Amino acid sequence: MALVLNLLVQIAQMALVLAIAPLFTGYVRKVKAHLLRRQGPPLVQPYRELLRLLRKDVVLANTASWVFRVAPYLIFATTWVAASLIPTFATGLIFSYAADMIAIVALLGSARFMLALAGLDVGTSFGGIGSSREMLIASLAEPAMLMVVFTLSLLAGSTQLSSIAASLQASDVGLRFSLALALIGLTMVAIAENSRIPVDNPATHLELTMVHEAMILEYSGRHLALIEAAASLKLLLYVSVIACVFFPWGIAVSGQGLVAYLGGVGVYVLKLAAAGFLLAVFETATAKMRVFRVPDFLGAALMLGFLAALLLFVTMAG
Amino acid sequence: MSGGGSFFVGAVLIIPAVSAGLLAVLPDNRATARLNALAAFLTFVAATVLFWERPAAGHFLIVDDLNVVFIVLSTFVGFTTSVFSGSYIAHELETGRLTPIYLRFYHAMYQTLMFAMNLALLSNNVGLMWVAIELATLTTVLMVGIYRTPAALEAAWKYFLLGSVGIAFALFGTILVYLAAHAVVGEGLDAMTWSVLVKRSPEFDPALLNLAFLFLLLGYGTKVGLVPLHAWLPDAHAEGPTPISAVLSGLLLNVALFAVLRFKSVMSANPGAFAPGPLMVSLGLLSVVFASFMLYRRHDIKRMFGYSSIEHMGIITFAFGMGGPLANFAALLHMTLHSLTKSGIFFCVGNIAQVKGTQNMRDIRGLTVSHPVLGWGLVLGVAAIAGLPPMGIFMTEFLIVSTTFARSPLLAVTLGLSLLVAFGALLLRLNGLAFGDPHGSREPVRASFVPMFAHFALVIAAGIWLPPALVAWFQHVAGLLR
Amino acid sequence: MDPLALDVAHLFAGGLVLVSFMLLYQDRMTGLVNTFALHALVVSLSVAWQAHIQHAPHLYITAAIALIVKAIIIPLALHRIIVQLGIHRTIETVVGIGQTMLAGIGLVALSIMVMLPITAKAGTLTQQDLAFALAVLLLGLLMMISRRNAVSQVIGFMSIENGLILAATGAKGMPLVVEISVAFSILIALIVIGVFLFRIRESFDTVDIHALHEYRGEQP
Amino acid sequence: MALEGLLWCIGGLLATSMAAVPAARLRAGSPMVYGAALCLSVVALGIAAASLFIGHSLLGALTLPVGLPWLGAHFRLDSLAAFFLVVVNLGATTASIYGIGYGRHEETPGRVLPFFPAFLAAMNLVVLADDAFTFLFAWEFMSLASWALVMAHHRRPGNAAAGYLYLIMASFGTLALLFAFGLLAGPAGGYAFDAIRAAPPGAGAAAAVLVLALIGAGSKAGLVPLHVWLPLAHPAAPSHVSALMSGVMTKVAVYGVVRIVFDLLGVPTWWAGALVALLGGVTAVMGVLHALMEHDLKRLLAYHTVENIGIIFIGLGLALAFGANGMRTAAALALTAALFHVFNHSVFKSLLFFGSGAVLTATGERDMEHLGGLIHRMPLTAFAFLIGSAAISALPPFNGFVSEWLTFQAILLSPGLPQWLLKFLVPAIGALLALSAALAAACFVKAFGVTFLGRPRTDAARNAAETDRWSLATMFILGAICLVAGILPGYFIDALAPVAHVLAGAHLPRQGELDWLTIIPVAQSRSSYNGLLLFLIIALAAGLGVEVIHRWASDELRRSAPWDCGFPDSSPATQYTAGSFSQPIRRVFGSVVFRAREEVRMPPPGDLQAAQMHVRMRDLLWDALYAPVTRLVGFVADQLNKVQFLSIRAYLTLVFSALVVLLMVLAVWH
Repeated sequence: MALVLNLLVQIAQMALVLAIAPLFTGYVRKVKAHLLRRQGPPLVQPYRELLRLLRKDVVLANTASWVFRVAPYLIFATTWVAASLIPTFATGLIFSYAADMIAIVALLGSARFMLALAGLDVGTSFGGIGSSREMLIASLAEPAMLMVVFTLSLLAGSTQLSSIAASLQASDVGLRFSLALALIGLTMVAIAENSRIPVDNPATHLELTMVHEAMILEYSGRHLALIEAAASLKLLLYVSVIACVFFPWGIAVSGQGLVAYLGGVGVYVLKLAAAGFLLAVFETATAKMRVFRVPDFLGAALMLGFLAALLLFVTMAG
Repeated sequence: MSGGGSFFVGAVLIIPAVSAGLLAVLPDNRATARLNALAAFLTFVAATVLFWERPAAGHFLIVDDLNVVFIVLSTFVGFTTSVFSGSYIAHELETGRLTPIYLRFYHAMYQTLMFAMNLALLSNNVGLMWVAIELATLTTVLMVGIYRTPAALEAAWKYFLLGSVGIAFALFGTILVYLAAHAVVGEGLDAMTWSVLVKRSPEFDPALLNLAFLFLLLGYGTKVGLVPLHAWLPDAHAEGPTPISAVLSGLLLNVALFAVLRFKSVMSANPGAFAPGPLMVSLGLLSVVFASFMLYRRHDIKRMFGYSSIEHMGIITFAFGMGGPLANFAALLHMTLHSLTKSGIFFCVGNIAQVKGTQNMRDIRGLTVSHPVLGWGLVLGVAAIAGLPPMGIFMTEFLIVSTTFARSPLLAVTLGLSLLVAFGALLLRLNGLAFGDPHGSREPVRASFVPMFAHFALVIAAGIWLPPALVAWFQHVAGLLR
Repeated sequence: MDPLALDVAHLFAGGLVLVSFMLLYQDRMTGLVNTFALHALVVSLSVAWQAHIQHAPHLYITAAIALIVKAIIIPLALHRIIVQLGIHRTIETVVGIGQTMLAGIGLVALSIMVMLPITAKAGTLTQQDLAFALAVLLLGLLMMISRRNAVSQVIGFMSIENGLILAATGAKGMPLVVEISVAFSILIALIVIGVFLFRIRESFDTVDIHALHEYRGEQP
Repeated sequence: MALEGLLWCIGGLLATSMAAVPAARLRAGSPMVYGAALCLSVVALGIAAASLFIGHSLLGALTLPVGLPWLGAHFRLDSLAAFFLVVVNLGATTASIYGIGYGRHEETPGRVLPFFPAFLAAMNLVVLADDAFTFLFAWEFMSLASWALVMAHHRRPGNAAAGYLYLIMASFGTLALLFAFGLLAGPAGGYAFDAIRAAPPGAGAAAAVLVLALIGAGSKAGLVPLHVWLPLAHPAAPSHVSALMSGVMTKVAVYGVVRIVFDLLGVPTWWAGALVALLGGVTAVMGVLHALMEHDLKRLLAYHTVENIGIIFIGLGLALAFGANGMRTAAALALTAALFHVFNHSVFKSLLFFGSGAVLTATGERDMEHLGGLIHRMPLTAFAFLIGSAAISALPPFNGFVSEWLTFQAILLSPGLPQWLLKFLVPAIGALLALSAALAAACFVKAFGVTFLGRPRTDAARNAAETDRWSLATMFILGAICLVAGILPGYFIDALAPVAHVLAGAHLPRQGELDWLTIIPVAQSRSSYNGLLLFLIIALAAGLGVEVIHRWASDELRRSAPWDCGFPDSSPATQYTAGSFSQPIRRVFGSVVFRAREEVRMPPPGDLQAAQMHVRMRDLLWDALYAPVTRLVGFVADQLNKVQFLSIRAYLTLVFSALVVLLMVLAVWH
C-alpha cells in the first residue's frame, strides 16, 4: 500500500516538476522585466516557445553525428529524473533511495558531459567556446558543491536529501552559522551551474560572453525544445534543493494523506515564488563578470563551504 | 685420501704447463688454436673430477671446499675463452693485427697463465701462491702488450709497474705471516702452509698478523683492482686482446681476491687481530662508488666493462668485509657469477669490436637491428651484470644489500645508490649500442656464440636454481670466513 | 745463538736504511747508480751473514744473486742506458731533496711506530729489524714517486726489493726464499729490459716513440 | 589446488615467450602467440575468480625448491591475491584478444611477441609471491619485460629515452623495496612473509618501511612526484601493452603497497593514513592537470592513470586512518572503494587505450590536433571510447562513478576521526577528489570531442577506416563490464568483502540481496545508490521523450551547413582544438602549476604573415627534483674522470699514500 502511494507521489512529483519548470523560468523573467520597468512576456511564454520549437523542423548541420541527435533526449531525461528525485512537496519518494545528493550532482554532470560533447560535435568555433567554458565552470563548481554536501552530512549525518530535510526539520539542529555559509555557497554554485548572471547571461547571444547559449547554438526544433526544458528543469532543481534542505518546512511526510500533500504543494509553490523573486532581484542588481573572474567567484563558494565544515567541527566539538 | 685425486690435481697443473711448451714450438696456427682449446678442455675435465676425488692437503697443494669451486670455474672459463679465442684470433690474423709468430707466443702465454692461476688456486703454501700470482701477472702483462701499439705498450707498462709494487707488498705480507707463524709452528714449510696457518692462527702474534694483512690486502688488492690501486685495470682490459680481457676480469681478479680470502680466514681465526671487515668494507665501497661514476664518461666499450669489473670486485670485497653467513655466501656466489657474466660480455664485446672495427661506442649503434644475436646478447649481458632478474647477480645483490641495510643502513644506501648510478651509466650506453638506427658495417659475424650463451645460460640458471652441492660448499666456506 | 751475531745482523740492516737515505740524497745519475750498487752489496752481505748464522747454505745463493745481478750487472746496464738515452746528468725531483729526506725520516719513524707493539716472541727477527725492512721498503716507494726520472724509479723499486730480501732472509728458516728471490730478480730484469726496450727516458709513462699519455683512456 | 593451476599457467606463459622467439618469424606467429596467451590468461582468470568467490577451499600456499636455496620460492593464494589476479588476468585476456587483431599492424613482431607473455607471467608472479626474494624477483622481472616492450619501437624519437628513464626509475623503486624488505627481514634474513608477519617491526622501522614502500611501489604506480617516467613510457609501448602497463601493472604496484602496508606492517598509524591520502589527493589533481595540458592521446591517458592512482591512494589512506583508530567498518568502506576503483580503472583504462590504439592504427596519429571527425569513419570505436570516457569521468550509471561515490562516502565518515589534523585534512582531500573528478570530465570532453567529433583536421583523419573485429570485440566486452559494474555494483562489493575482511578486520554489509539491488555502504538513512534503477528510469524517461515527440511533434529533419552565427562555412582549422579547449583551465591552474606563459606574436598592421601564439610550460617537479640529480651525477662523473688521465707516477703516489695512511691508522690503532 505504502509502496503504491510512494509510487503515486513519485509520479506526481515527476509530472509536477515537468509542468512547473517552464512556469518558474517565465516567472523569473517576468519579475526581472518588472524590475526593469518593462511589461515583460506573459508567464506562459516559455510553454509557447517550447510548443513552437516542437512544431518546427530540425535543421541539422551536415557535420553533426549521432551524438548531436541523441544528446538532447539524454540531457532532458537525466535532468528530469534528477529533478524528480528531490523532495519538493513530499518526502518518501519511491526512487529517492536510488540517488543521494552526490549522485544527483553526478547525474547533472552526465547531462553536462553530453551537452559539452554536443557543443563540440558540429565542429564550429562557438560550440567549442561554450563547451570549454562550461567544463571550466563545472570543474570549479563541483568541489564547492561537495563542501556544501560535506557540511550538510556533518549536520544531518546523511547525504540523502529526504533524511537531511527530516533531520533539519527536527528542532535540535537549530539555527547555525555554518548553515548560512553553506546556503550562500550552494546558492553561488546554483547560479554558476544554471549559467545565470553574473556567471553567464541566459539572454545574451553576444558571441564572446555566452557559455550555455554557445553550446546549443546549432540546435533547433525539438532538440532545442528538449534542451530548453532541461535547462529550466535544472534551475528548478537547484531551487528545490535549496528549498528542501534549508527551508524544509511544510514538506509532507509520506502517508499523511491528501491534504498534507496539497499543503506541501502549496508551500512549495510559495517557496519557489520567493526564490524566483530573490533570484530576479539579484540578477538585475549585479552585472555579468568576465569569464576569468568566475574562478574567484566559485573559489569563494568553495571557501565558504570549507569554512562551514570547519566551524561545524568547532561547534560540535564544543 | 685417494691417489686418483692427486693424479687429477697433477693433471690440472701439468696439462697447461706441457701444452704451453708445445704451443710455443708448434708452427701452424689453426692446429694451435685447436690444441689450445683441447688442452683447456682436458684441464677442465680433470678439474671437474676434483669435485669427487680429493687428495689430502699436502705442504704445497690442497683441494678444499673453497678452491674446488674456483678451480672448476676458472678451468671452465679458460676452456670457453679458448674456444672463443679460436675464432677471435683467426680474425685478428686476417686483419693482420697479429702475426703467426706472435700468435704462437700468445697461445703459449695463454696456457702459462692457466697454469699459473690453477697453481695459485691449488697452492696450500702462501709462498707458492705468491710465486704463482706473480707468474700470472707477468704473462698477462706480456699479453696485454701483444698488439705493440703505443697504447697497448703503455697499458702493459702501467700494469707491470703497479703490479710489481703490489707484488712487493704481497711478498712483505707473506714474510710477516711466516714470521708470525714460525714462532708458534716452528721453522720450515709448516709455517707457510695455509691449512696449518688456519688451525694455529689463534696463537699467532696479532700485531704481526695485522701488519701482514694490511700489506697482503694492498698487495693482492692491486691485482683485484680495488680503488685507489686500480689504475692498471681499465687500460689493461681495453688494450689487450679481448680473450685476455675476459680472462683478466673473469679469472685473474678472482684469483687475487681468493688469495685475500685465504688470509682473511687466517685473520678472522685469530681473536687478538683486528677485524679485517671495516678495511675491506671501506676499500670495497670506495671502489664501487668510484667505478660507478667513472662509467659515465667512457667511450671505449672494453674500458667501460673494465670499470664495471672494478665495481663488482668492490661489491664482493664489501660483502666479505660485512661478513656473516649471508653476505659471505652472496659474495662467493657473486664472484662465481661475475666471472661467468663478465667473460661472457667480453666474448660479445670482442665480436662487436671486430665486426664494427672499432671499440669506440660513439661509432657503434643499433646492434639489435644490424646484428640481432650480438645486440640481444649484449642486452642480456648488461642486464645480467646490472643484476636484473632472472639472472643470478640479482640474487647476490639482493642478499648483500638487504642484509647490509638491516645492519647499517647508511652503508647499504650508499652501496645501493651507487649501484643505481652504475646501472644508469650502463643502460645509457646500452641504449646507444643496442638500439636506435644502426650505424657502421652490417656484415655478418663469423664467430661461435656458444661460449657467450653458455655463460649467460649458466648465469640465468643460477638465478633460478642453485645446485645443493654448490650451496653446501659455499655455506661451509662462508662459515669458515666468519 | 750468541747476541753478537744478531748485533751484526742488525748492523747490516741499519746500514741498509742508511744507504736508502743516501739514495734519496743523490742528485747525480752516476752517483745514484753507484749508491745503489752499494745498497745491493750491503744486502748481499747481510744475506750472507744470515746464511752463516742460520747455517742455511741455500741463502748463499740468494746472496750471490744479489751480489752478481744487482750489485754488478744491473748497475753496468744502467750506466749504459744513461749513456745511450743521454739522460741529462742531474735528476729533477718532484719535491726538493730536503723535503724528501724529511719525509723519509717521517717514514722511518712511522715504521718504528708500527713495529712497536710486536712482541719479542715474534721470532728471531725482532722489532727493529722488521722496522728497518719496512723503512727500506717505504723509502724505496718514496723514491719511486719523488723522482721524475725512469732510471731512478727503477732503482727505487730495486731498493724496495732489497728490503724484502732482507726481511725474507732474516726470517729464520723461511722456505722458498731462493725461489722467491729468483722470481723477483726476473721481475727486476724485465723492468730494466723494459726501460731499455721502450727507451723510456723521462718517466715511466713516456716512451720517446710517442707521448703515450695521450693514448691513455679517452680524451675528455 | 588452485595455486598449482595458476603456477602452471605462469609456466605456460613463460614457455610461450620462449617459443615466441622462433615463432615471431612466422606469419602466423603473432596470432599463435596471442592465442596461447589468451587461453592461459582465461584459465588463470577463471581460477582466480573462482578462488575469490568460493574462498577458503581454494586458497592455499606452497613452496617450490627454486630461488634462494635455503628459502625456496614461497607462493600464496589468499583473497587479496585472488582479487588482484582477477584484475591482472582480465587485463591480460582482453589485451591478448586485442593483440590478435592489433598484432597484424606490428612491424617488428620479434620485439613484442617474446616479451608479451613474459610480462603477463611476471605480473601474475608478483601477486602470488609470498617471500621477499620471489616478490622482488618477479617485480624486477616485470620491469625488465615491460621495458623490453617499451623499447619495441626504439627507432621512434623519444622512445629510447623513455625506456631509459623507465628502467632507471623502476630499479630505483626496486631498490627502495629492497631496503624495506631488508628492514622487515632483519640481518638474519627471514625473508618469508610468514616470518615477517610473525615478527612485525618496531614503530621507527615501521615508519621507515612505510616510506620506503611508498617510494618503491609508488614509483611504479606513478605516485607524484615519482610519476615522471609513466607518461613517457606507457605510450611508447604498443597500445595493448600500454593498456597492460597503465591498466594492470600500476595495479600490481598498488598491490605491493597494500601487501606491505596493510598485511606485513601490522597495525597502521594515523599519520601514515594522512600521508598516503594527501599524496593521493595531490597525485590525482596533478595527474589530471597534466592530462588537460596534453595533446598526445596516449600520453593523456597515461596522465589519467596517474590521476586514478591518486584516487586509489586516497581510499587506501583513508582506510589506514580509519583502521588506526579502530573504525573497522569505515576502514572496510574506504578499502573497498579503493579496491573497487582498482578494478574499474583497469577496465576502462584498458578500453581507452585499446581505442587509442585503434585510432593510432587507423590514422597513424597520436596527436589529437591532427584528428577529428573520426566518429563518422569509426563509429563503433567512437561508441566504445565514449563509454570509456564516461566511465573514467565518474559519470553515472557507469562503474567509475560508483567507486568514487564510495570514496566520497568514506570521506564523509571522516568527522568521526579523533585527530584534528585528519578532521581538517580529509575534507580538503575530498575537495581535491571532486576537483579531479570534474577536471577529468572536462579532459575527456576534450579527448573525445577533439578526436572523434567535429570535422577531420588532416587527411589521415579524413581517410581513417574502422578497426578490426578483434579489437572491437575487446572494446565492447570492456564497455559492457563498465556498464554492468556500474548498475550492479552490489555483487562486486560483495566479492571484495573477504579481502576487506582480511585487511581491515571488517567488511561492508552484504549488498547482493538488498531489495532492488540498492547499495547501502553504511546505513539506509545515511546514503544509498542504485545504478540499475537510475539507468532504468532514465532510459524510460528518454524513451518517453522520444515516443511523445515523434508521436505528437514534428520529426522532420533537414540537413544544411552549420549556422555558426552566420559565418560562411569555415575551414576545419577554425574548430576548437585541444589546446584552445583547455586554455581557460590552463589560465586558471596552469599559470601556477606549470608556470604556463603565453607568448602572442602579432604582426604589425599591413604585415601579411600569420599571428602566432606560443605556450611555454615548465614541469616544476622535474626542475626541482630530477634535473639537480642528473646535474650532480654529471658533475661528479666529470670530476672523478680526471683520475683517468694521471701519470703512472701519480698512480704510484696513490698507492703509496694509501699504504702510509693505513700504516698510520694501524699505528694509532695499537
